[in-house]
Amino acid sequence: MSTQTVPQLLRQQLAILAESDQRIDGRGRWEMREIDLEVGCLYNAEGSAKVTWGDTVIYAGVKFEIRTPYDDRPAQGSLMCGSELRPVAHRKYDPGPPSPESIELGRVVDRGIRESGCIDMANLCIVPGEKVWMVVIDIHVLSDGGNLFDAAGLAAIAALRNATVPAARFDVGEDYQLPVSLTPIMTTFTRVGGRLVYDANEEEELGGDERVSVTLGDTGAMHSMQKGLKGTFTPPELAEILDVAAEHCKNLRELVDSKVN
Amino acid sequence: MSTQTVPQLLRQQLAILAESDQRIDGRGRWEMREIDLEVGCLYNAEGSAKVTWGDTVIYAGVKFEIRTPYDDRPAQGSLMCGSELRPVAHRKYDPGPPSPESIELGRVVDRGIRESGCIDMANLCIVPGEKVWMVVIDIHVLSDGGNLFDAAGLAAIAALRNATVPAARFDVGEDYQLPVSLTPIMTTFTRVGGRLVYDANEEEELGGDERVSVTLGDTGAMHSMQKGLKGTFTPPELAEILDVAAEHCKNLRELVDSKVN
Amino acid sequence: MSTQTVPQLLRQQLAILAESDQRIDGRGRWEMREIDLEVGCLYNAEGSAKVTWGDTVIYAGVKFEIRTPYDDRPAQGSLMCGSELRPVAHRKYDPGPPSPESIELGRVVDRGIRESGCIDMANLCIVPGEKVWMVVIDIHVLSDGGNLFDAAGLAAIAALRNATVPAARFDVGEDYQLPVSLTPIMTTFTRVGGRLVYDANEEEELGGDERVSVTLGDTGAMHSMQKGLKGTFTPPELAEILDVAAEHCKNLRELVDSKVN
Amino acid sequence: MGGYGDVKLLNDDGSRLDGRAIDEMRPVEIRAGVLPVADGSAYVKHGLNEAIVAVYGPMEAHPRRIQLQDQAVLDVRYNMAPFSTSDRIRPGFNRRSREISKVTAEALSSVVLVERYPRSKIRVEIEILSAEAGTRCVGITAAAVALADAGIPMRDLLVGVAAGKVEDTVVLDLDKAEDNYGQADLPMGIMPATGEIAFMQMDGDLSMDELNTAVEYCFKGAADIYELQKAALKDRYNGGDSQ
Amino acid sequence: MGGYGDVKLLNDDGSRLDGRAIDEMRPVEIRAGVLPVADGSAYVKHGLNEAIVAVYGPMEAHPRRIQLQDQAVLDVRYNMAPFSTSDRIRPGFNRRSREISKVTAEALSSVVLVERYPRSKIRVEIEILSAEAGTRCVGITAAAVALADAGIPMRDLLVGVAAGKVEDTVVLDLDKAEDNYGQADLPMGIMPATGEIAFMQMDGDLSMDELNTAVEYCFKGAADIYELQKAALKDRYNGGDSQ
Amino acid sequence: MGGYGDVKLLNDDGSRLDGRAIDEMRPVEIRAGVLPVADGSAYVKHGLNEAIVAVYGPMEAHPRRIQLQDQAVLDVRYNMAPFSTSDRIRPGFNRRSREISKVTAEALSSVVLVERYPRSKIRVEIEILSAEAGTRCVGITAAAVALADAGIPMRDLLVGVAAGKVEDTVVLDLDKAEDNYGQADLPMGIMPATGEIAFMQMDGDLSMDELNTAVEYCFKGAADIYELQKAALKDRYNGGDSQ
Repeated sequence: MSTQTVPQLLRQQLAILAESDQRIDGRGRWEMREIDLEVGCLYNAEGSAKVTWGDTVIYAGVKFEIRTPYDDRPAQGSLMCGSELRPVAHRKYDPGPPSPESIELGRVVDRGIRESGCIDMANLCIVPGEKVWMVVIDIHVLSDGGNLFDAAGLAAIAALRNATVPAARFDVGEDYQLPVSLTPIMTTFTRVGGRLVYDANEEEELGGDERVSVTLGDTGAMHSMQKGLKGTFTPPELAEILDVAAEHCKNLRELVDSKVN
Repeated sequence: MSTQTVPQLLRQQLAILAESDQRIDGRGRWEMREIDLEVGCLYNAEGSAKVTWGDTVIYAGVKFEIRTPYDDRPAQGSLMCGSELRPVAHRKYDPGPPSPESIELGRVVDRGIRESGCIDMANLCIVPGEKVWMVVIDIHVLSDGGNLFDAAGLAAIAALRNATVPAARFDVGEDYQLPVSLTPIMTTFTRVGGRLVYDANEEEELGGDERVSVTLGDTGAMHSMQKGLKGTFTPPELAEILDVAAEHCKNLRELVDSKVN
Repeated sequence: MSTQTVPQLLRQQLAILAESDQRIDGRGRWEMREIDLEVGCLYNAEGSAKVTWGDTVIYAGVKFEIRTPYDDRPAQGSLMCGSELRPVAHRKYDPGPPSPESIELGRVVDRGIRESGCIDMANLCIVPGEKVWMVVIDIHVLSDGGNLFDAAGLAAIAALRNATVPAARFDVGEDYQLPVSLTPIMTTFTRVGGRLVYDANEEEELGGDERVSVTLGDTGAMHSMQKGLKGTFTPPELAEILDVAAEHCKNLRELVDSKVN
Repeated sequence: MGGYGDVKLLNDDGSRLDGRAIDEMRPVEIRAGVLPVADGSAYVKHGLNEAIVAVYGPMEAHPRRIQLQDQAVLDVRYNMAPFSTSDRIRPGFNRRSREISKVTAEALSSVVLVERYPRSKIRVEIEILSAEAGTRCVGITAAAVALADAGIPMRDLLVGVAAGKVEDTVVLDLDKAEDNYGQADLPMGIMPATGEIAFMQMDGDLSMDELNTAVEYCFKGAADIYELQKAALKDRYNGGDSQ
Repeated sequence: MGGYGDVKLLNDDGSRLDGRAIDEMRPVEIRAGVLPVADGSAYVKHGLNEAIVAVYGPMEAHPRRIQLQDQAVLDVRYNMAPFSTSDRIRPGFNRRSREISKVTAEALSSVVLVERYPRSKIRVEIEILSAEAGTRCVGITAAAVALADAGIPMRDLLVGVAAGKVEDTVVLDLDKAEDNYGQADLPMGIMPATGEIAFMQMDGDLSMDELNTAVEYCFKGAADIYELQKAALKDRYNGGDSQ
Repeated sequence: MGGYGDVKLLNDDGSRLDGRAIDEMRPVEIRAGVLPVADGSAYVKHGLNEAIVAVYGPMEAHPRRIQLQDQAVLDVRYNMAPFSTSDRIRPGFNRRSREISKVTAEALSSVVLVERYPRSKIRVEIEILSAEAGTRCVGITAAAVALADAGIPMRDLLVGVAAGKVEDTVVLDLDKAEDNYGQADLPMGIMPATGEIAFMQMDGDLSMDELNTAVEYCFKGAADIYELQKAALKDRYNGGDSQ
């Protein structure tokens, strides 16, 4: 399904549904699809999670590497989060270097986690000025059924909360659980049929407009926002979705809590 | 304007004009377009220049990096000159890896400066065998109105003569002006309507043939030459343009002198 | 000759020939084309060979570099074998990054040599834990007239057996001949006209099917095998070609022996 | 965002280190039509940031697979010149510039009347010559002026402007120190005539109340820049700068 | 292959370190139809290896220069996820994955009835999520099931399976230690119904006799995996897993 | 150019370190038709430099966007084999080889009758097997012979030859030491029959008088190489080397 065919019929159908406050798969405007979360599912990853979110399937894996710290932060480790949006995930994805979509996904998830302060970089120091841990989160999308951002964000934080620092394998002490003090959660809203809805599915994304993603921390503070795709929104619309976001973030955080520890 | 359309009508017009010793913009055969030179115009560059040469606009910026010297020259710094011919500069340029045109431009400007000996690499040593300065000149073409070579060469040497070595920022002493003892100048001739002219503009390049660029030093010695594009020339033609080159180099060197120090 | 034109007429002709046990160039089923081997032919290579095998022409050059050894093998050097299948070699090859064909060729030759154990990596140690030699074999195909694998394998081992370790140039002692204790030889069989033949030429490859390459060591043991291209074969066919392979490997090994030392 | 409270960013009188008030922007200067061979162009200096934008098109979109049947494609490149920052940047795109190019293209597509030019392409080349903090916003401000200078029809101009948080205080238009050591950054792309938001990113830590203040400051700043954009275009059509 | 005899890989009773017999495979688990948006898909766990394969197509082959006039092109990518190994792998293709992709595509082309779909393309995406040893074989086993799940007609299923040599003994299905310290590895792609070989590589040191034994073990292992493949497909058509 | 007077490059009798006179070339050997599958080919040994060139075409130029409506495109690649220099070169193009490929293509386009083959492409593949100094000139000399061997019509053959300056003395055909430690290098591409210059580069330090002498030496050297080129082609047509 190439970006060349703008699906006018689908857009019309979505607009008609929206007039009577309906969605194409029968959900309410702010209703989430069914999701499943597994943690610790990847043998060679130090932390891992599999999220099945409607027709979207995403794995996140955490690996650790030892690095020399940056000169200006000799006692701090680092974090890197990348995403691969490979051809396995959908007919529409081509092989080749990382697409802008793939880069945006990784960077938005990265900012949500990094800015929440859930990982204290000082906890990742091994020998100040010499050796620190770099935590690498790789997001691997296997099936794109819509709303990759929220599924990827959930997989990433769940994989982190499940992660063990492999100190023994690197000969720098005993393994220990990666300290993750907070659970930032992303929620994404998409304009479909003229109004913003939560958790758009594949068809809604295809016939929809702009997307707004918000990452909220445990105390309800915002840690990242990202508006993407063509379209605009207004300050009152922003206020409305932030209220909905708060509720969903709470529920999803409880889901993560129930699966780890 | 793709290379696919060979502009036969333009070539005929240029040939007719040449028969009566005329050029398409009214200039004489060896006449230069109006030019403007600003130095020190870029906030974050350690040396900078902006050249407006007819419809051509080029910035050059000088930056410094600290490197380990080469084994066989432990007390010598190094110089690097690169050019970016990006899509901003003309409808005809595509994004992507550096084009052969872009590489040639950077390398020809680099050779003119390097071979003139205007920078004594021994002056760029900080700690012999350990730390030396690498001077990096980046040529950034914003508008290609013809004769990029001469405009780029002028911007590069003007930016160098304006440059301050940022020793303080790198904690290796106090800032000082980069010693530049000479002012090599490039002049370029293009076959237009069957004869060589100086400083071809965009249309003349489009309907013209080969290009010959010569860099002359303060004493009149040649430091670099480059013949490019399809076409040939004869030794007598070379002798003729070298005479013209000498005169223009002198004037342009005076322009640089008037703007720095 | 692009992969787009599947040469049905050629396939038919090859099938008809095969019925009467004939080949397109008059050879017998297991007969090799005429070959020529030169060693020590490249001035700047530390070891070199040129193989002319029918219409196939391949150079192999050996260079040495000094590296830090791997942590888990502090007293062992390393070996790298790469191939360049560049546009010079045939109308069908395009410029650009290494093609899968080029990568496969290099890796199969590499495995044949590496797995034979002909080079004792312990002989490539200079200072344990600090400096070891890396032997680099570059296979440079100049003319692809068919059966690149066998010609490349032959060029590689001949170049190795001809190689001198350039210790003096690197200031780590005196030059000495690279110790190469064995002479692994590759033989390749291709399905042409429905049956497997040895040493397919360019036309037979074009109108043929799968390829099976076997590298045998001095004692007759197998060190690498590779099945490539579309097509299948059976265990009895494998047994048959292994017998033929043994005979050719012996003869080719004698050819190498006659050219080195 | 970097540190939290470990660097002093506000003076005792509540003003900022460079003397600006909490809701005061750095000086802004805008010129249209600064590049001779482009179809449209603009220069923006915002604080110590400097950006030049060239627009080419509409032109045929090729290769054909990038064409859209019912609208123009905006082909936007955000590029930092190697000498635009304190440490030299290696030429070429990186992950950061690719993300900014993508979201900037999407924001500009929201204001340009792209449906007027089906199957075509409009190239927008954003070159950052000097970077202080907030270059993506400066690029958006300049791109909108360059598009208008090229005669591309738009629903409104678009203004790039940011607010942020330093020492637990919301401020307009972070400068470099505030960006490095502040607590939050909220770059926005605002259509002042309609009050719509076409571009928004955020990182750091911001409560709902702080967000409201930050958005309010951004709208206020956008209104001021909007006037400068319109003046630059007016000046250009009145025979102003063509170099 | 790595060392030769310097690591003990067989117990005194002739069994292997993990207790398997010489000709015994690691446990294998196969599921078809595991990815919602793909046209066909499969999951295979073989020992600690885990692979997921998605198939898309047949679809028009573009760019046109990759089209074949009389058959479909199999566009196969073998990719190891960054977290699939002990040391993280940088994303993107490397020489090893390109070679495996090539020979896997050629092997699958030998069993798919490619002549049914001239000028078209069938995409086969092999993703290795966890690697233990033998991932190329696991990928082939999974790819064949995913192709069948997508309804692509084939002459037979294809089974990936390997034999090898440790401590001068031929064994079926090397695990990680055996792969690292063994003397030979022989991965094969076998069509169990016809007894044909569509895929074969080998490295190490193997006499003719040892090769015969190794091939025999591979055929034996392939017969077992074949049953699991068919069961997974049957289960899928009987309303089994669609994720 | 490297040093200035710090290395002795001339003997006391005015001859050069390798015994050559000031205006004497290194030995040159030329053969045509050395590669079986190319449409034309040539081998040139010049001093210790060795180059082989293959020519393919004229053929259809694709992709179509590289076609010229009224002439053929010369698609020239200058490539140094990894083993052609003292330190191994990583395979693939670098900035130097791209520049040489560009100016070589432009020089050859000036002698080939490209207008005979509109919309087509002629591929010229220059492979440097051993490099001593002056490889770009050797590549040009070989390319001209290979083009003629392929039957491509040309206005004249083209000869690559260089002069330079060592110890303040102009000399013909720099060898490696002279190239490394000399004061100037002037590689030229000369059409001996017409006296035209199709290729020229220079770097170092050269007065106008010195330039005149250097050009004169180059023309002299070109005349000698021209005879060898013609002899190689004649030999080829008389049933000489086809490998």
